[in-house]
Amino acid sequence: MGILYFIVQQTMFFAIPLLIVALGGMFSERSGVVNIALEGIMVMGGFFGIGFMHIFEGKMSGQPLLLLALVISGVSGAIFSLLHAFASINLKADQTISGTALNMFAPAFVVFVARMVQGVQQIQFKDTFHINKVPVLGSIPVIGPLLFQNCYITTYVGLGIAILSGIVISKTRFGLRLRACGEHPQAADSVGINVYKIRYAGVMISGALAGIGGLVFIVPTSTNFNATVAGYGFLALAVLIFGQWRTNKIIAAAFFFGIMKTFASAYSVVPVLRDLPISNEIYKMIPYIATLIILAFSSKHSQAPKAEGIPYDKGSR
Amino acid sequence: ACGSKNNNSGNNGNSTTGNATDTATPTATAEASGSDQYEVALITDIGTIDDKSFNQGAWEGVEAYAKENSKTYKYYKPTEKSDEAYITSIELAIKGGAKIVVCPGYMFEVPVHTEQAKYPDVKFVILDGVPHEDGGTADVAANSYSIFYAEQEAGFLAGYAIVKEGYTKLGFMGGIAVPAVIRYGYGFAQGAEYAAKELGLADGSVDLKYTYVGNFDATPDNQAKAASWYNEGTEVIFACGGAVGNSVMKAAEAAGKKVIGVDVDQSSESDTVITSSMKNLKKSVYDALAAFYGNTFPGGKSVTLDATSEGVELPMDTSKFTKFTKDDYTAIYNKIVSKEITILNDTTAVDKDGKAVADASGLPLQFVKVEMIK
Amino acid sequence: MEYVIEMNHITKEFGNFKALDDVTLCVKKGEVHALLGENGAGKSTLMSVLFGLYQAEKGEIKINGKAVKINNPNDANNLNIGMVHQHFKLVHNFTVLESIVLGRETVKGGFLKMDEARKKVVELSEHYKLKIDPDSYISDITVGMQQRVEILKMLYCDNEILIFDEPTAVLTPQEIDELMKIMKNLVDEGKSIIFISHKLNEIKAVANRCTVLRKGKYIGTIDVESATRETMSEMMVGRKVNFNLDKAEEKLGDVTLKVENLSVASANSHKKVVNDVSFEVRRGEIVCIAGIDGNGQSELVYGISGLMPVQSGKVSINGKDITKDSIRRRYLAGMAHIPEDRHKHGLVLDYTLQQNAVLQTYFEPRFQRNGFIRFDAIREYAKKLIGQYDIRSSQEENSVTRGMSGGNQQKVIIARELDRDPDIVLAVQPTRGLDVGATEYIHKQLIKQRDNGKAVLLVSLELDEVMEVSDRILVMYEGEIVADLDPKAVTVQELGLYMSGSKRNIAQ
Amino acid sequence: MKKRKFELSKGGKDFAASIVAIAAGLLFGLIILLFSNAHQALPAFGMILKGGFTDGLSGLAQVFYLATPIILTGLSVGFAFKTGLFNIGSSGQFTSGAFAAVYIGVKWTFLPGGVHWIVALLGAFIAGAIWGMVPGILKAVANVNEVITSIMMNYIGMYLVNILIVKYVYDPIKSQSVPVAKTALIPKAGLDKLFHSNNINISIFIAIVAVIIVYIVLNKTTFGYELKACGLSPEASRYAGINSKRNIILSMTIAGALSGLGGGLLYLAGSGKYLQVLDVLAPQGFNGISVALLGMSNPIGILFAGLFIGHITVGGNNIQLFNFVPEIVDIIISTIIYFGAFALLIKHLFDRFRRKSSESGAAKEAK
Ligand SMILES: Nc1ncnc2c1ncn2[C@@H]1O[C@H](COP(=O)(O)OP(=O)(O)OP(=O)(O)O)[C@@H](O)[C@H]1O
Ligand SMILES: Nc1ncnc2c1ncn2[C@@H]1O[C@H](COP(=O)(O)OP(=O)(O)OP(=O)(O)O)[C@@H](O)[C@H]1O
Ligand SMILES: [Mg+2]
Ligand SMILES: [Mg+2]
Repeated sequence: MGILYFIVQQTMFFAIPLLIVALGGMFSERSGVVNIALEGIMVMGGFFGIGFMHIFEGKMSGQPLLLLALVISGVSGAIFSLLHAFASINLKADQTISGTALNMFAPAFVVFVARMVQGVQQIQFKDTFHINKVPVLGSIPVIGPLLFQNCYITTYVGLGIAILSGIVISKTRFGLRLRACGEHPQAADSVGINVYKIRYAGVMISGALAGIGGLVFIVPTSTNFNATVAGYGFLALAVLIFGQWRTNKIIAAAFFFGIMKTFASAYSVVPVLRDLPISNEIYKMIPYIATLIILAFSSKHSQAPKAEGIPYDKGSR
Repeated sequence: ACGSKNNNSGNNGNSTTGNATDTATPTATAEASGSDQYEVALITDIGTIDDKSFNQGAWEGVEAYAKENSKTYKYYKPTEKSDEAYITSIELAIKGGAKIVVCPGYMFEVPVHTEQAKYPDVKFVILDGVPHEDGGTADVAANSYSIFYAEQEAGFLAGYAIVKEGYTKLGFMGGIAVPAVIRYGYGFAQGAEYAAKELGLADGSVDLKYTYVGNFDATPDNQAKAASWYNEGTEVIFACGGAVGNSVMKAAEAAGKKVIGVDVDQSSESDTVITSSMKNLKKSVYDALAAFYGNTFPGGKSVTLDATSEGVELPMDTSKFTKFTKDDYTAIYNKIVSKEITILNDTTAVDKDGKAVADASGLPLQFVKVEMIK
Repeated sequence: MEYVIEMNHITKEFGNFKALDDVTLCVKKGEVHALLGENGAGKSTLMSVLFGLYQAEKGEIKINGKAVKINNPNDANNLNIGMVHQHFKLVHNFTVLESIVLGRETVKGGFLKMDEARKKVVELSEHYKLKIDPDSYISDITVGMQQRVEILKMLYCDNEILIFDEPTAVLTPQEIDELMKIMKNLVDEGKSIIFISHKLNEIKAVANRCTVLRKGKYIGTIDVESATRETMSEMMVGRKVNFNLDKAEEKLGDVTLKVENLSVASANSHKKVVNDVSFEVRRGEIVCIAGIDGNGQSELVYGISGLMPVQSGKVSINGKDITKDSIRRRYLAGMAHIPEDRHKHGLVLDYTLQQNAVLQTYFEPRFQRNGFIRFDAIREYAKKLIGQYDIRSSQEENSVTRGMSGGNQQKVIIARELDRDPDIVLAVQPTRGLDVGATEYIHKQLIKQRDNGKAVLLVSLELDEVMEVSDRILVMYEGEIVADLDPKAVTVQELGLYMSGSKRNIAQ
Repeated sequence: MKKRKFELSKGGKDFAASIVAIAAGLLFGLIILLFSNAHQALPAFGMILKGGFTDGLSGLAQVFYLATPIILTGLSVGFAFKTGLFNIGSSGQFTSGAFAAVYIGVKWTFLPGGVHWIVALLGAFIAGAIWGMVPGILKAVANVNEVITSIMMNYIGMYLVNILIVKYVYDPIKSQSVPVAKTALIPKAGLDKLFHSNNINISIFIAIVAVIIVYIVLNKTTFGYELKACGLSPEASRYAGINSKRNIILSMTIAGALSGLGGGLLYLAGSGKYLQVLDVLAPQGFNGISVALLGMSNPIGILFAGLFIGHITVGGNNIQLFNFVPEIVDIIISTIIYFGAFALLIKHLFDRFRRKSSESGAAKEAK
């Protein structure tokens, strides 16, 4: 039982940032804009969030600080993503261009600023956010240790974002319009929906979520931020595709990947796995191979948004 | 051609002194001599200067000496990890006025060998390595000085202290199996063994989980691995791999367990750092620079700094031991200095297939049970 | 005189090209006003200006006598103007209900309130007899139903002025009749309708007045009742049009295409959309597959051409079994294919005209040597086709086909397919969306093919075309061939009965 | 009446747009420099511009050395782009190629001198091809999005190569691959003497040959005609009887082979570079995306883009003399790529300018 709790708790640390960022990607792509800049936006979000913590940790601490930092990350991610939105929506450029540019720009910019301001590239933060046990909820049998012990508030933020995303996409006016813009922008335009505005909104939501995801990635993983999110932005992109651009499948994909990654690093807690004659390095490959195999059997019908990647031109027919 | 036309308008009055015009002349762009000169240079290996570990330790030495003695100093970052890139960086440093170049890491062995011959007037300090030709044997020129550290002794101190402190469930998480890391691990296991023996513990009563994670980074994977060890009962992990430590500390914070830092004093990184297994990078670099400016540069030599020369230590002032006292520390330290204890450090041992052993499972241990996580 | 719509002196330019040049359109309240013109005359553009999709450079619009500015479809909507677009604007993975409410959602705090919407949609659909299933996905419903969805979209927001841009191009005769009735109902309720069509008999049937455009210029407005088909077409084209094709007696030869017990499964499910179909096409005849859209005609052709795998059965050309052959081998066996969707299949839109001219022949020795393209040969070949088939484009053989007009794009395909001297031509709706002149030209080409002793399999939804061009009609209904008819011995009405499944002359 | 007028060709317009983008990127870099240290900004900026020309021929050698692998990964990405595929897996292909080259370089010492390096490069070519082929096959057969499979293959390649290095070519003292045999190094053909540098060898010429071959394949052959048709319109190519599945597989395979070759060229360059056992994806693969975009997926453009990035990377390294971090070069390059997004706009401006002038010309004629 203890092992199970541990596996679930650890899985959260992998799955939640992937989930948040992939959901961000979903908003952008379902509005019709491919966003390969997730990695770069995560770096930016992480930078501003951690930077904020670094500056204010003397004045405040605990969950309020973390929540405020999340807001800062989200806002900075959204602002940074405007560059992508402008190039892909207004300039109608190939959407890999600005995506690639942002991915390259973010870490360079972060290193540059960090060094200029504090001389050191790493930005230190003090972790006052870890929750050993959520009061009351943490004591519930089974559920308590599964979900409410050894965790960060970011887990609930992530789950909340997932639920909210599902609702926004399928139950709200905005969601309906967003989907229309990603599938058939001319149709949306013909009923008076401003495709550009909706796409801006989609990209900015993806920026905000990727920014938040950047911070959520770093907090449980390290004690400082070193201008990188270790390729998790690209993995989130993979989770998005794996999840067929649909909220519930993205949740499943993120947790699948999270569990696989947890086993790959923490297989030694499971006696059976530890005794298998399989090396560390092979365990590390397993999540990727497993994903590949599942994809090979499950991708016959792609549900990619039809107008994804195609700039919308009001005049074109 | 660029700066020449509008160099006056380019200086928008922010510069503090009159020498602004000096640097903005066209010749300044053409010749490096126009830029400031830096006498003391350090080339980073592929990590950064602030890696809280190896590069940083060396850099702190450079900084400390240069500041105290008002020398100009600077570090350079190579474009990539290759001999030629290191050579390019060294030459850039020399172009920038370097008289002495500090090169942290065995990666510099071949580049320094090339450059010591090419620039006999420049001095080279190489840490953790000795200049040699590609595939050849050690060849330390008169303008080079090579420093090794007895990491096994630092590891020994940490292993000894931690078992004395009362911990018996230990972990060793190395970054990559490079010699220095291996030596730390060997020493750690032997230190634990020695303490267990002193304490009269039963055979195999100290558990030691042992692995190399494959990188020097803070990643969720490393955090998860450390967390899984703590979850299985491990009480202390010796995090021996640069930023890997940051992930281990994170896991320790969550689990309420302890971490042993490496290379430099990492106590400020996290409250979970009980002590750090240090090699005295800072001091050794400082001393080398002092010798250079005191005209006693120990060129042509390769030394191994160990306990006898205070090359290794535990920072007892910042350590958070409750039982293990300063006196205990002094006692064991002296035993090492007096060679009363022999610490094996054979990192080149090979098994029957000719593969490097590179872990502690081959050591003759009685009280410590090593569990290799492959 | 009281007009609901007055569009005065409208000029609209695309770059240097004047799509509309001083055009005037006045629509009375409660009338069906037809808008007639060749392809590219500017009909859709004029309507887009009215609907706020484009802004005119010059001119003014008055609605109910008041000058207005229509900057986007929202403005049009607020003026109670609705439009059914020539190319449907429906999202394939939306439900019918979602499609109808898109843009006019009822919400509470941002959340959709679909129940209210559903009630209103069901009421409307019952009132106007527009049968729909609100929960079906757009991709699953027939074109006819999609059109009903488009109409409901307009009615859903209580529009008074309704624009129908070529609504009949994709409908069956029965559906067209139904649509005419609906339009009359709407007009009776006091709504005003602008109706765009190339088909003069439809205009005769339903419209009160008719405005004719030619090449972006206003030609005139006439009373439909007093005008003849001939005068209208003359106004439209600027010359007399010959409505009767001269066709020689057919001289039947050997069997070229033989289809035996062919079954094809749908792309998404295992349902048979072509069910055990057998027929032959001989040299010297044009066989036409008639039927309501969505009865398996497309899949039948895809099965023959190899674009879809067949489930069972056999296809042979000139006696050679090609069922398992690759698409390329089928071409080499003597097949040509004028595809239904010229943008998706017929052309690589970003290739130039000359590159498209050799789409199936680039590997032949005349166009390549050792894998290297013989550019000169291809250029010469393209020039020959341009001359022979009168293909018009701005940069001749170097024009990128995406920028070419629909009619000329179709000509490129026809030239390429027919010039390969095929034994059997599969032509699927080769004149869809084309004007009288272009249609006439293509029909002549197909007949020429037949007269030269080749076989033609024509798939068409347009009954006029079916009746005029074919030598034999096969009617397809729900995946089966239900009738084999002689066009000279059958009336349009009868044909309609076969197509709707109420009659068959081939046993099950 | 027809009259030939001066008109920028499509390539010409692309080129002009690139120049504008480069100028904008450099300007932005200059602003950053001025902002961080106005005092030394101009000389440092001059040094960036001077790039590979700073240290005479040895600086140029450095440029070629840095450019060679990214020209090949750029070609790889650009080639796939042309055929409608996004090869984000160049990194893994590069790594597997590098390993194959090193393995053959270390182990197959029975090969004679003139042949050894060629076989090693061939090995790199084939290993990269295999790594590219997997996403190709999965896309063609199972319709799996190549972006996700390529990302997965990157990681699988990295971990697998780590395992293989340790198993076969490991130097345990340094935790990296052992040096390859001298015969496996790419010949320097006297260039090292000429350029006073150890970095240089004939690999830049190999890269140029690859550029030319890719150019010819894409533009002059029926195979290129097919590939581009598949990229531009998969459905129309299917209709045309082109075997698009085969072409997807071939395209990814060739793309992979090019990346693999890039890996081989870098690790056999004799620059003292060794395969590290490290959980980090090879950056050359991602730089390839930048190079391809900068070169507008045109092989010739990619050649110049690669050289340009090499050039200012050298400059960026040198500005450390002025106390600037070399990351500024990344900022400049990313800005240039970003301004590449303005290409459409710039081309429109050119068109409008041309139209204006031709209109006024026509007006004059009319008078
Ligand atoms: N967005 C556009 N850009 C450039 N030219 C356009 C555009 N839209 C329409 N045109 C041109 O304007 C002219 C009028 O087009 P329009 O679509 O209004 O014709 P139409 O009368 O509706 O023809 P059809 O019967 O084919 O529907 C055509 O020549 C067309 O090419
Ligand atoms: N999206 C577009 N962008 C720019 N120009 C266009 C566009 N679409 C069409 N055109 C221009 O409009 C012209 C005609 O296009 P369209 O398809 O409307 O032809 P058309 O006049 O209806 O001819 P046809 O009768 O042959 O169908 C083309 O030659 C092209 O220059
Ligand atoms: Mg048209
Ligand atoms: Mg139209």
